[in-house]
Amino acid sequence: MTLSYVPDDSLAHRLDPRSKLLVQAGFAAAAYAYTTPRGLGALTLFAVAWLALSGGGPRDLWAYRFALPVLALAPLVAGATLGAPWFRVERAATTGLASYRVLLILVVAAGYVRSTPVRESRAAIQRSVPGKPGQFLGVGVALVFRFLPLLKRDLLTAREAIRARGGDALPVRDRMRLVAVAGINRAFGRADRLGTALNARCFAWNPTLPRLALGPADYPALAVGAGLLAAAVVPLV
Amino acid sequence: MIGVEGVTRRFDGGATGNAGGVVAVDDVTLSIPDGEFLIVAGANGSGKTTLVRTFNGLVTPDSGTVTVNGTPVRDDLVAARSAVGMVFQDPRDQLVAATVGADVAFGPENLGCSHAEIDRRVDDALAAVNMADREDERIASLSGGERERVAIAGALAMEPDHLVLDEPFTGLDEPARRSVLDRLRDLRAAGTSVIVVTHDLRDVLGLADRVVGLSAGRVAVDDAPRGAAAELPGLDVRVPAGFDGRSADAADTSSSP
Amino acid sequence: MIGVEGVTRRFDGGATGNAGGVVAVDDVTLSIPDGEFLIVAGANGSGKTTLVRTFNGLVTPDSGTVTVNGTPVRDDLVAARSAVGMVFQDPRDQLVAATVGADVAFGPENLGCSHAEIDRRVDDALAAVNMADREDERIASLSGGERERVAIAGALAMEPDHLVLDEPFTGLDEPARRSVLDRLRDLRAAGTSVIVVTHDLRDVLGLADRVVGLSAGRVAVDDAPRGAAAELPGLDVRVPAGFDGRSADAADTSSSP
Amino acid sequence: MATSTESVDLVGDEAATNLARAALFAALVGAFAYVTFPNPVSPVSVTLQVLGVFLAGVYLGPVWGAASLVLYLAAGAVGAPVFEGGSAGVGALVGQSAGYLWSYPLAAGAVGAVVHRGAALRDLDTVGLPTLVGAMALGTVIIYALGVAGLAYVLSLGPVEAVTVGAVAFLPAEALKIAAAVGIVRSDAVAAA
Ligand SMILES: Nc1ncnc2c1ncn2[C@@H]1O[C@H](COP(=O)(O)OP(=O)(O)OP(=O)(O)O)[C@@H](O)[C@H]1O
Ligand SMILES: Nc1ncnc2c1ncn2[C@@H]1O[C@H](COP(=O)(O)OP(=O)(O)OP(=O)(O)O)[C@@H](O)[C@H]1O
Ligand SMILES: O=C(O)CCCC[C@@H]1SC[C@@H]2NC(=O)N[C@@H]21
Ligand SMILES: [Mg+2]
Ligand SMILES: [Mg+2]
Repeated sequence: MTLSYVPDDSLAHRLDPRSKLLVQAGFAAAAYAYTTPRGLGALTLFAVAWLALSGGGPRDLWAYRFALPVLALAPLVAGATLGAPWFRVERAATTGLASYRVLLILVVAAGYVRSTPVRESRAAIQRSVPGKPGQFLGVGVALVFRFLPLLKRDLLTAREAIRARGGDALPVRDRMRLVAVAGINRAFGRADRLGTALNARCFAWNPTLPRLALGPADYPALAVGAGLLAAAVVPLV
Repeated sequence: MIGVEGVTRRFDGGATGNAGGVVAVDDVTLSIPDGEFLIVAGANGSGKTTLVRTFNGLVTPDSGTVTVNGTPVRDDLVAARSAVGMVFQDPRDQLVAATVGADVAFGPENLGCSHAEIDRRVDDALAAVNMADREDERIASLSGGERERVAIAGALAMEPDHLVLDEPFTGLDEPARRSVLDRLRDLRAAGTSVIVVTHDLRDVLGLADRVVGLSAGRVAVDDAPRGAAAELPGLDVRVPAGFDGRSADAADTSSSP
Repeated sequence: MIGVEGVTRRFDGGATGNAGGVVAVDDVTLSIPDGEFLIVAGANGSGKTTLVRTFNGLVTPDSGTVTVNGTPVRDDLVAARSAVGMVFQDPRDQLVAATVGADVAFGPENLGCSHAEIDRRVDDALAAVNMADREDERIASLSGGERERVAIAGALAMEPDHLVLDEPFTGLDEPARRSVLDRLRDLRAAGTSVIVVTHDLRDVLGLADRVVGLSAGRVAVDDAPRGAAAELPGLDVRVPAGFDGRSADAADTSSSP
Repeated sequence: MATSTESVDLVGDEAATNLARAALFAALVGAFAYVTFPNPVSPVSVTLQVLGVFLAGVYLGPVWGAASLVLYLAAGAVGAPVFEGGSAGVGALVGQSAGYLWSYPLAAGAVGAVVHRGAALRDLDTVGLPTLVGAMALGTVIIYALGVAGLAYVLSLGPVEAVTVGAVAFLPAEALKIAAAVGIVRSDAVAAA
């Protein structure tokens, strides 16, 4: 299972993507500002509630399994020393808290991912970043979402084409090279044909932007995001 | 009106290809009035795709001029691209979004239409290809025929004055083929010019007003269907048996469900 | 001999697709003797491509068994792949090299043929698709129909016991189509079984020994051409007008050059 | 026509194709992120992402190569499953591998700038092997400099600890990826660019 958008009617699904992005930014800042047992304790409650409000649960964290070993091992590496006392608990504890805060940030991010379709993220980008850079990012992000499954399929069919014509007999090294080269070739062909399609369909810098409007639930969410950011700034001043 | 005057387009042979390259389109002159149903036929590699791609500036001629509604394409690309809708030979090349509705809306959005106008055009275009109420389906899960129809809807939603279809029937099953043919008939009746590129005229010869046959990039035939039918086999193009100006469908098939 | 016994293959709907997924091939049993010319027909999405891809193990059945020349495909994939040549539905999925000659030679090279033998096969295969003397052209610069022809040549050059062609005629011009049909006729006469997947039988019905019609993954028709012709329109497949067991070419076209 | 076309500001043919290619390479890096091998000497697993970063720089040049990796980060942040092992979300951009991720656009830009000696693309056949390898070595240095710094900062590790966890363990794998990239670039079959 990969982490991805899941259609649903949770509170988070009904929020404007911009509110959700602000909440995430506020949360990350707060987690860096309050990397203490008490601070992270409070933030844990928030993170778990946030994920639940987006209809998610522990299974969504499976996507982060590749991050977990690092987060678990880092405190051990930090605590270990080459000589007496061999292990310094306070160093390990500091890194342990730092690891844990990363985990919390990942949990909150999972809430955004499962509650926000591409189309809304794209609209948020195009409405928040002005001018051509916004249009580049918005359309580009939508194209990445579209290309990703096609590209995996291209790599797969490249492998099939080679197999269908007896390529199984070749050494692994040659097969890998053929698949990589054929895959990249197809991908280039795809990009150029897509470029042509964009042109034929009047691809413009100034299209009608997708609809996006703040609803009643967004104002409290924006307030929460702004509050977290403010709380993160307080210790600095 | 689309006007083509003395258009020539060459391609380099590339590093390992033919030394001198190929002349894909060679001094072609044509004029396509509004509301005409034109077939462009010819053997593989005779330059059909290259020629029609000059109509909206996807291919730039080496020499000669193409005008759309009186304006040279090179002077106003936006006008040419919004006036000439194009359905590519492979619909997989044409679809740019992840869902049916988003894909059909793509053209009108780029033209800067209002949201109400975009919604109207998307609804109309999808209805025209029998795909109403399927806006939220993912492109990836559609069958070949449905994908071809979405490609056609995407071109229709731009409400072009001229519609070019590059081999639109390959891969369609019989009901899909019939429904696309019906729609082309309606469009022509409404004053849109329809240009169908094909090497197999069995489906469309009965609908056409005129046939242009290409051979090695040059216009070798330019005639009404009845006259053209006699000359086309010389260009390696197949013509329906016993073609007599009636619907090619009627002449050619027995299996209308 | 290709033997198919109780083969079923399901696809998941994917994260946002249809909930239950689709049964693309549903309990199909078939036996294809050597030297038979078999047509597999059916509407878009009826499971044609999925079925023939089980013949050389590109698709693995969820249940049931496919045997090629008596050996189950799953026990000896290499034997199945050298015995069953395949032309994919989209030629772009099939071509692996940069130039025409290199692509056609790819299969024979993998079979370990001598250089002289490879040259002979490449020349023969390219001649069969009217592409002789075009070995050095780059694949990237070919037109649509030329690319389809190279894909067919690549399968011919493997000189397989069984040849599967998935909609091979879309995009071919008339001489190429005729030349490929002639070649298929010769192959059948020499004992190769030829399996053509299509939803448009106008070109091949006159050549066939037998027609299998699929509907929603199941075998709905399995008969000689004359008998099948009556039932196929019910599966949304078009049949040549007045088909009477003579060559479909003779019944359908007037333009034999 | 119902619409006035005067105000339509076309992206232009060249830029549209470049944008499509940038999106394509972003997706390629994403597909390569799925290819993970466990690393016997470190908890951070080896992925092929870096190979994609190199190829983006080589084939797209400094400007569009870097732009491509910016798209990669943006798409991943809003939920495309393009980060290590198919994960996604803003969290990765401030998490333990943030340094690596943020270094990718810079590294692709640097590889492109060295290979093409400036913003304009040159024919890859004229690029010598030392330039190619040197460019990717520079890219590797950038990725590890930022990656290790990020690791040290985010997880409160000392410099030696961070280098141990985040760099030493990977260097042999990077050498293989450079060799693979050279093989692909030198193969005559890739027709584009
Ligand atoms: N991008 C290109 N680079 C090099 N040569 C090209 C390119 N596009 C087309 N050609 C060549 O130009 C000629 C005409 O090609 P075109 O695609 O217009 O043919 P077509 O009539 O559409 O053929 P088909 O029926 O096979 O689609 C062919 O010889 C082809 O090889
Ligand atoms: N890889 C896949 N993943 C999911 N569904 C698939 C896949 N391949 C095929 N299908 C589905 O299986 C069914 C049969 O597909 P198949 O390609 O075999 O049809 P076909 O008869 O070849 O149709 P066409 O005439 O359009 O080529 C279709 O509903 C299709 O959507
Ligand atoms: O996607 C992510 O979350 C970032 C993964 C970073 C992996 C780094 S990049 C350099 C080094 N080489 C590898 O193969 N993995 C690490
Ligand atoms: Mg063409
Ligand atoms: Mg099929």
